[in-house]
Amino acid sequence: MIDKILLAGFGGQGVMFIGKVMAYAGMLSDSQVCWIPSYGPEMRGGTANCSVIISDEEINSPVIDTADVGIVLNQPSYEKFITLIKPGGVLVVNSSIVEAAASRTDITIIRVPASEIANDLGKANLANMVCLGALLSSLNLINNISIKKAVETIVGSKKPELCQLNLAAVNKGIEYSVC
Amino acid sequence: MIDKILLAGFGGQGVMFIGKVMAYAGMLSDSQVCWIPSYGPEMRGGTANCSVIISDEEINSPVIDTADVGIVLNQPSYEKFITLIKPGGVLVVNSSIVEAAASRTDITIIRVPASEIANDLGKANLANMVCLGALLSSLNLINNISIKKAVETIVGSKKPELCQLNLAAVNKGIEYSVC
Amino acid sequence: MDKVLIKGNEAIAEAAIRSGCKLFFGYPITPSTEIMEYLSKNMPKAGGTILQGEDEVASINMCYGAAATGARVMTASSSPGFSLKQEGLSYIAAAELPVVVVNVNRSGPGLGGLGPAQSDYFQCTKGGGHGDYRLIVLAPSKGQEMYDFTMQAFDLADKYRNPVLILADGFLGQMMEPIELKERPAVNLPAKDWVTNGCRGRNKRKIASYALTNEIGEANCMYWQTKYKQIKEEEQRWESYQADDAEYLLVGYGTCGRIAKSVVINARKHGIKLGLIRPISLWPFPENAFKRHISTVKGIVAIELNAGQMVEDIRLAVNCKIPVELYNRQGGMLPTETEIFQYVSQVFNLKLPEEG
Amino acid sequence: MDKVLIKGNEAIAEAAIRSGCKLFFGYPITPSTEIMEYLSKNMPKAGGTILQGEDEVASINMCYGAAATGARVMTASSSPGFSLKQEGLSYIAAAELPVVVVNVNRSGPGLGGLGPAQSDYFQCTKGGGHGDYRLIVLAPSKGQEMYDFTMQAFDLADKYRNPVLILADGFLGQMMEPIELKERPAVNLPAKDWVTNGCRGRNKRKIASYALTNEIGEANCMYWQTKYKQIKEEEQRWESYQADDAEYLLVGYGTCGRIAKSVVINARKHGIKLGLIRPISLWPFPENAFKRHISTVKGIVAIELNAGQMVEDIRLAVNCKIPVELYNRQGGMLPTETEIFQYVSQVFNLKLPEEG
Amino acid sequence: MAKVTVFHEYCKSCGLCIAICPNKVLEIGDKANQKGYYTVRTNDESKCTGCSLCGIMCPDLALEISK
Amino acid sequence: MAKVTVFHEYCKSCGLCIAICPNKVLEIGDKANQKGYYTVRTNDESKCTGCSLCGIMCPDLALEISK
Amino acid sequence: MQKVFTRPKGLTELPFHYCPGCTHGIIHRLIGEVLDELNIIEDTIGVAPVGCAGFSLDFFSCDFVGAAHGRAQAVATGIKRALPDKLVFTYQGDGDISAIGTSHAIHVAARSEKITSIMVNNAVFGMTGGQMAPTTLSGQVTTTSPYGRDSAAFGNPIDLPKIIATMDGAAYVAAVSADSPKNIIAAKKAIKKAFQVQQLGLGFAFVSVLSTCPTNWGLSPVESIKWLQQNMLPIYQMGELKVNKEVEAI
Amino acid sequence: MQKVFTRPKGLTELPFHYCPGCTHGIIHRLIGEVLDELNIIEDTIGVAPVGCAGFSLDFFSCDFVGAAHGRAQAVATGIKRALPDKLVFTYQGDGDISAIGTSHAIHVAARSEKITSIMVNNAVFGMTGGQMAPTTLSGQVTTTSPYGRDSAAFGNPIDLPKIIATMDGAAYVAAVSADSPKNIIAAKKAIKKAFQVQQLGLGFAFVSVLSTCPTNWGLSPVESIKWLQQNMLPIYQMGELKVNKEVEAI
Ligand SMILES: Cc1ncc(C[n+]2csc(CCOP(=O)(O)OP(=O)(O)O)c2C)c(N)n1
Ligand SMILES: Cc1ncc(C[n+]2csc(CCOP(=O)(O)OP(=O)(O)O)c2C)c(N)n1
Ligand code: SF4
Ligand code: SF4
Ligand code: SF4
Ligand code: SF4
Repeated sequence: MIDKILLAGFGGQGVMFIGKVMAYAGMLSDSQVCWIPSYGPEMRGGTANCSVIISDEEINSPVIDTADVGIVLNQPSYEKFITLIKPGGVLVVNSSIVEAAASRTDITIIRVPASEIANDLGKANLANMVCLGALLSSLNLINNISIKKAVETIVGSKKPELCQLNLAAVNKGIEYSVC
Repeated sequence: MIDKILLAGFGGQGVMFIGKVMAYAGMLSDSQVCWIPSYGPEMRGGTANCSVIISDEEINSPVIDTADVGIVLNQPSYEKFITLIKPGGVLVVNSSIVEAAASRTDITIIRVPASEIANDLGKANLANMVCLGALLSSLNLINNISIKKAVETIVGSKKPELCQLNLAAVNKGIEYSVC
Repeated sequence: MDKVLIKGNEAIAEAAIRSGCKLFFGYPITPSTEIMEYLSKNMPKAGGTILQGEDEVASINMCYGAAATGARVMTASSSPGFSLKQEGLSYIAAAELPVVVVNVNRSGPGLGGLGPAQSDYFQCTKGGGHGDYRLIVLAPSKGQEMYDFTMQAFDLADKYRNPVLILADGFLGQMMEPIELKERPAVNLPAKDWVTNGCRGRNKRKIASYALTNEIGEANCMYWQTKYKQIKEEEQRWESYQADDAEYLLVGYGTCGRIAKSVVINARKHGIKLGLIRPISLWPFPENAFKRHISTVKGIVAIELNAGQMVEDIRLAVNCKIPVELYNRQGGMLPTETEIFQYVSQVFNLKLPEEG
Repeated sequence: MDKVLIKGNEAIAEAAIRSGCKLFFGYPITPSTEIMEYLSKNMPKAGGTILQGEDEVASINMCYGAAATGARVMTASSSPGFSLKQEGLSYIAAAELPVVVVNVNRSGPGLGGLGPAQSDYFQCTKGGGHGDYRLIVLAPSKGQEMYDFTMQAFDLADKYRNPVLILADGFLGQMMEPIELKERPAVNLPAKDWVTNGCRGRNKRKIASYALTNEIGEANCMYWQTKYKQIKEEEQRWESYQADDAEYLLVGYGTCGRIAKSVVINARKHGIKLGLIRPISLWPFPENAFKRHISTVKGIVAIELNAGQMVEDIRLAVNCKIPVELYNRQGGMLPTETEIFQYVSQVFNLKLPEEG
Repeated sequence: MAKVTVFHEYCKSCGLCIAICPNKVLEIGDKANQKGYYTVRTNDESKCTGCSLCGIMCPDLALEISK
Repeated sequence: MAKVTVFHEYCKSCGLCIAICPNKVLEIGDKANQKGYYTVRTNDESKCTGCSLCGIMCPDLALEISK
Repeated sequence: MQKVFTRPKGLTELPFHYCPGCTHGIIHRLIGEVLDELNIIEDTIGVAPVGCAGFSLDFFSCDFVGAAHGRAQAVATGIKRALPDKLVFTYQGDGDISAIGTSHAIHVAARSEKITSIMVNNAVFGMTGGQMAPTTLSGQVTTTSPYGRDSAAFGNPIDLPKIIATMDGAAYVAAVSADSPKNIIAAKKAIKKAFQVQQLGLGFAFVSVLSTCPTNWGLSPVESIKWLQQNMLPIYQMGELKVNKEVEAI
Repeated sequence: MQKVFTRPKGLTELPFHYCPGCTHGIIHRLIGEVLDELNIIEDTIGVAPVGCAGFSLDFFSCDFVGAAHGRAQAVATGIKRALPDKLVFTYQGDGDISAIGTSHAIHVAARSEKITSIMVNNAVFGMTGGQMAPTTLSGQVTTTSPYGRDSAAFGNPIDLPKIIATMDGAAYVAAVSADSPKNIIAAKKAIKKAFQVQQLGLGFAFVSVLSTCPTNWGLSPVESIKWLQQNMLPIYQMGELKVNKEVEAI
């Protein structure tokens, strides 16, 4: 079993962070994982994106041509990455800032007003975690338990309350997931 | 026909210069020539030496393992180079400053009090030219005519009188040559 | 033992610390900078010294000085910066100083791009600097190897008194994978009885790389060559996968090696007898890995992130007895499994497997 | 036309002036310094500019700048200094700037010695710098070729917009031979419509070597490779001597090439069917020179002043179909005719010729 | 009477112009440009004196001032 | 009463000692050493005051002075 | 109504790729205005560094050459020696010119190369993600000085203009800042003079400009300006550090 | 009768390979005496340059490392960082340190490396046969300035000690000369102080010594001394150019 995940948004929206959380979640549940950032001069105030592979077998080729699922947090990313999701795949969209024209019918597009939800939770920059929650049920090898462990190892140790907030955001997101 | 010539002495004794004169003489009489200096850190205040090849055919290998003839202007050079003369070859020695123990019988050693002669000519640093004169008759492809041309092209143009002096020294040397 | 999720560059840095590396001299350059950044945080805690040189030339020569005292020392850079280290590396090799160097290959020539590449293969394996010297070159293909090979590099450097190079690429440097932080293996190494650390109670020593005469120069060269010969005999390293019964072989190192492995697995599913040889030591090139296959293998495809460099060493290793084709991507691009698989089937015209 | 007796280094310098080289940037190093010293005297008279840079890195980058304006420019150095130019050369190749570079090879690695060597062969032919680029490399074997090849180098550089390297050795640089000061041959070269010399009356131009994306990077690499392919097809150069009916071949370039020629002449006197192939272009390596001999020649001996580098290219050129042995000297030493002759007879056990 | 024009595609919403304007003419708007930046807009143009301080501080030449 | 000793194999006949000696104690001799340099010698030792100026100027440590 | 402030001809239409609030853009504009006002766009060749300004080749209307990291002044020397009648300038980050480029900076001044160099000092290596530069302030936190720059181990920041000003060959040396309208106007004057010095062939002209790096300083653009004013202005000697006689005449 | 002047223990017995009258030898002796007097022979590692002093490794009694041309100070930095309690010094020609080595000279001072550097300034590249160095005087004829150094094209000679003295990190900078007993004694004092500064860990210590090159100047040893006195002494700023507070205490 394998999950190939694409994550994209602005620098500062915490794209790399949710990638790390998922990779950790996979690792803590003894799957093979690898987290691949995109890097380069485009960085300069541009979009940030990374991909995560979670697998129950050794991960040889870490090159993702098409992904099973993805999360996009802003418009440019949506346009750039919607084409890279496999037919039958799932794409979570932060509908608060992305107008997702239903350009594809062969994949499930989950629209989550993540920014609003995050604002309600009192932390605008938790939109990423909300979207992560919305994607969870579409993943084979990690779930909200492993995510909890992951968030605790990464954030928790330092600031427990922040940890709670993050998990709250995840749970809000889960409400939007396809079951 | 080919002349392989070794020349050695102190820096400043004009070793490189007589090498150049012979090479020029060869060139002006349409022989193939090549002049090979030794260079390196040993230079620092050490001995100077070079070799000259004059040939009526294309000179391919310019590497001299043993020479037909040679000139040594100081003691260290004498000891270093006497072994490198082919049996039957000729070695001109500046006997004014070199005590040439007759260490080899299979070669002709021409002892020339070159420094004295040069002093008599009024220019101590002409010892090199005197020795060159002494070697001339042992060479196949250059003679005092071509040497005259060579000296004139190298020195002459600039200072004719110096040119005369050089040739005078050569002629003095010739008196010592083996006939 | 539990694992940490860190970048390949960080794995190299952590391994250096745990190998007893006490000094690091470097100059930032993408995509290798995380090595220096990680060490800036953690080297001091470990009682080591990290210094950012004014440039790569300074850094490599600082390594020369530190190594002369017997301390374990490392530097890291990427292609353009690595080019600037060539004179220094030649001096280090000539003075026989154990220094570990990392080159996280980015695409060139010139300023090029930051993407992963293997375009420095010749520079790294045949000597980018002047004179006949060799670096021992290790090519990791995953995070754990970034860690393990770095530890081995320090021991190899001390064992042979020779600079050792870790040749990675931007992809391996930036990717995060779970790393097991193994302890440094116990190996016994020759005593460093040659170091210049002050001559208290012994005769003065010198470390230099010049030859006053050509005769001495030749003697030195011949001595170095015997050392290199020994390394060639003792240190060839590679991974073979499904090679024994293989009719066709993929050969790739680093990132290409792991992608190629996927291709082999996939091909085997389709009943194609494809195998993999993944060179680990690029110098010495693992010629021994190929010997036993020369009679059995029908064709080889080299997978490289360059215009075709290692392919020459493969041809020499098989004594030109097997056709060696090249499938390559350049400029920072990576090949996909599918691409490679298609190329292999096509070049050796194997019947294309049915989908699925 | 009458000749002058000058050093090989001076022949290069004079040829540069007569090729319309208008700028020279260098830094002294034995045994190449006479090039700069000669130009310091004569370049200004010829209306050119000579500048001694603060080091080799500065010098090569000054060449980059001068070449960007379309002017003919040259630099020269020897092994350690040449190593320092590697990053700059990679940039020059990537920016496709015509620059002529001279490396008067001395023995390495490290400070090494000043004697003649060919130990920079790999560095010069496979790219001592980062990335997949190539220098066109010409190897003269006598004073007249130091002169002629320098003139050709400037034309090749302009024709292909590529750096061209003259690879000599200390022996060739220091030796004096009669040189015929030929006039610059008339060749028609592509217009330099790419230079950055101020955009008066045209659109602005830029000269750079970066790739913003991996896709662009790959496109660039592929473009360069097509250029290199063309050079490979059009510019292979070599001298064959007594090769047509040869049973055995000597292969050597530069100084080794001329020594080898003496050996061939001598061997023929003894009725041994020995021939010579003297590579002139080291990159592109003259593979075509070997094709027609593959079926007829029984054995090859490569003569090199290094630990054995070109020997790999020879093996690849003959597709490993002929045994290729190596006779080499190192560290500044030169082989004598006798040595080589003895080695050849022994390795192919030919009966040793009677003396005389 | 003066006028400040915003070239929205050049603006990166850095706010340096807002901070420098003595007359609080500028503010961050609610429309994002192609790049996704919420660009500045003028709230009350009449207050603009054309002093050009905003233009001088703008790193991206997103402002043009007329008088 | 002082004494200057010349280590002939170290002397390179540069003459700096001769030039500096206030008492003209030193002169170039007529014997060449191994390297072929005509080394310095003392002409009249009694004139030596042991001021050591020659030693200070000698680049090759060919002189030793005692007092 | 007519335009009192608009884009100078010295710049192309291409939007800058710099981060929001990065004052590289302000300095670009000043140079663009100077090229424009001196009417030298068609006679000037610029040399770009490697750094965030590495892509500035496309932003200026004049010919441009991209140099290797730190080599801009060597490249500019080559261009100027080939085209003595053209104007040549380098645009370099503090890392580019005062770390890897140090010896060129010194020797260009020593030789009094007739070129103009602009150094943009943001106290970090920006392009590579905010490492320590020779110009990083004591105690300043960067990714390679995570505990703050330790002067005992790494020394105090280099003040390159101060060093260059001590050299005969430097005809004009100024240190300015891009933090406020007043200073930006002064910066423009200095840059303009630095080009005029070259036009008159008076020698090497050097202008250092203090600049922000919000991204790597981890501050907002507005905070960054304050940080520069509070921390950098007091440390670096500002003003015209060297104005040789002929230059005063301008 | 006892020896009042003899060979110091800091030097080996090996005769110098320098040309007759070359004052490299005098400077070697002074360093040898200092190593001896401070009793630090066994705690010192010297770094040799590439140049005529490239073989000095054999002349001193302490451990020695041979660096690449111009890199002695980088190598010394590596040694000192590895062995902070040992004494490390570099011995470099003017070409080695002020041409190819420039950036190391500047940054060693900037970082205030706790090392001692001795620069031997003979106004030419000696080892390679007398080419122009950054220190070559205006009008001076060398093999690469055959018509005399043209300051318009190549600039005026660099006065490195003067530059280094302007930098915070330089604790002690002195410019001395090996031309006369008086100056040689002063040179010795400066060199000794430069080692004491390092012993006390006060910062970077730098001593430049004017020296002769009879061979490449084409003058006799005695004429060379005069040439140095008449031509070099007036040009180069002499004396203690930088003595920071702690150093004064010595
Ligand atoms: C030889 C080499 N070394 C290192 C690098 C990596 N590098 C690129 S830009 C840079 C420094 C950028 O800082 P700065 O010059 O201050 O310019 P900024 O980006 O801050 O404007 C470095 C170290 C490189 N490209 N080449
Ligand atoms: C990288 C490199 N470039 C150039 C050289 C050649 N080289 C050797 S010594 C030297 C300069 C010597 O002059 P200086 O440093 O003044 O010392 P001196 O010989 O005058 O004492 C040069 C250019 C070299 N060995 N290595
Ligand atoms: S010690 Fe003084 S007096 Fe004696 S020889 Fe030397 S210089 Fe002359
Ligand atoms: S100074 Fe020394 S080397 Fe020179 S002549 Fe006198 S004793 Fe000899
Ligand atoms: S990283 Fe810093 S210097 Fe570079 S563009 Fe962004 S803000 Fe400007
Ligand atoms: S060349 Fe000059 S510096 Fe070198 S040893 Fe001879 S005199 Fe001294």
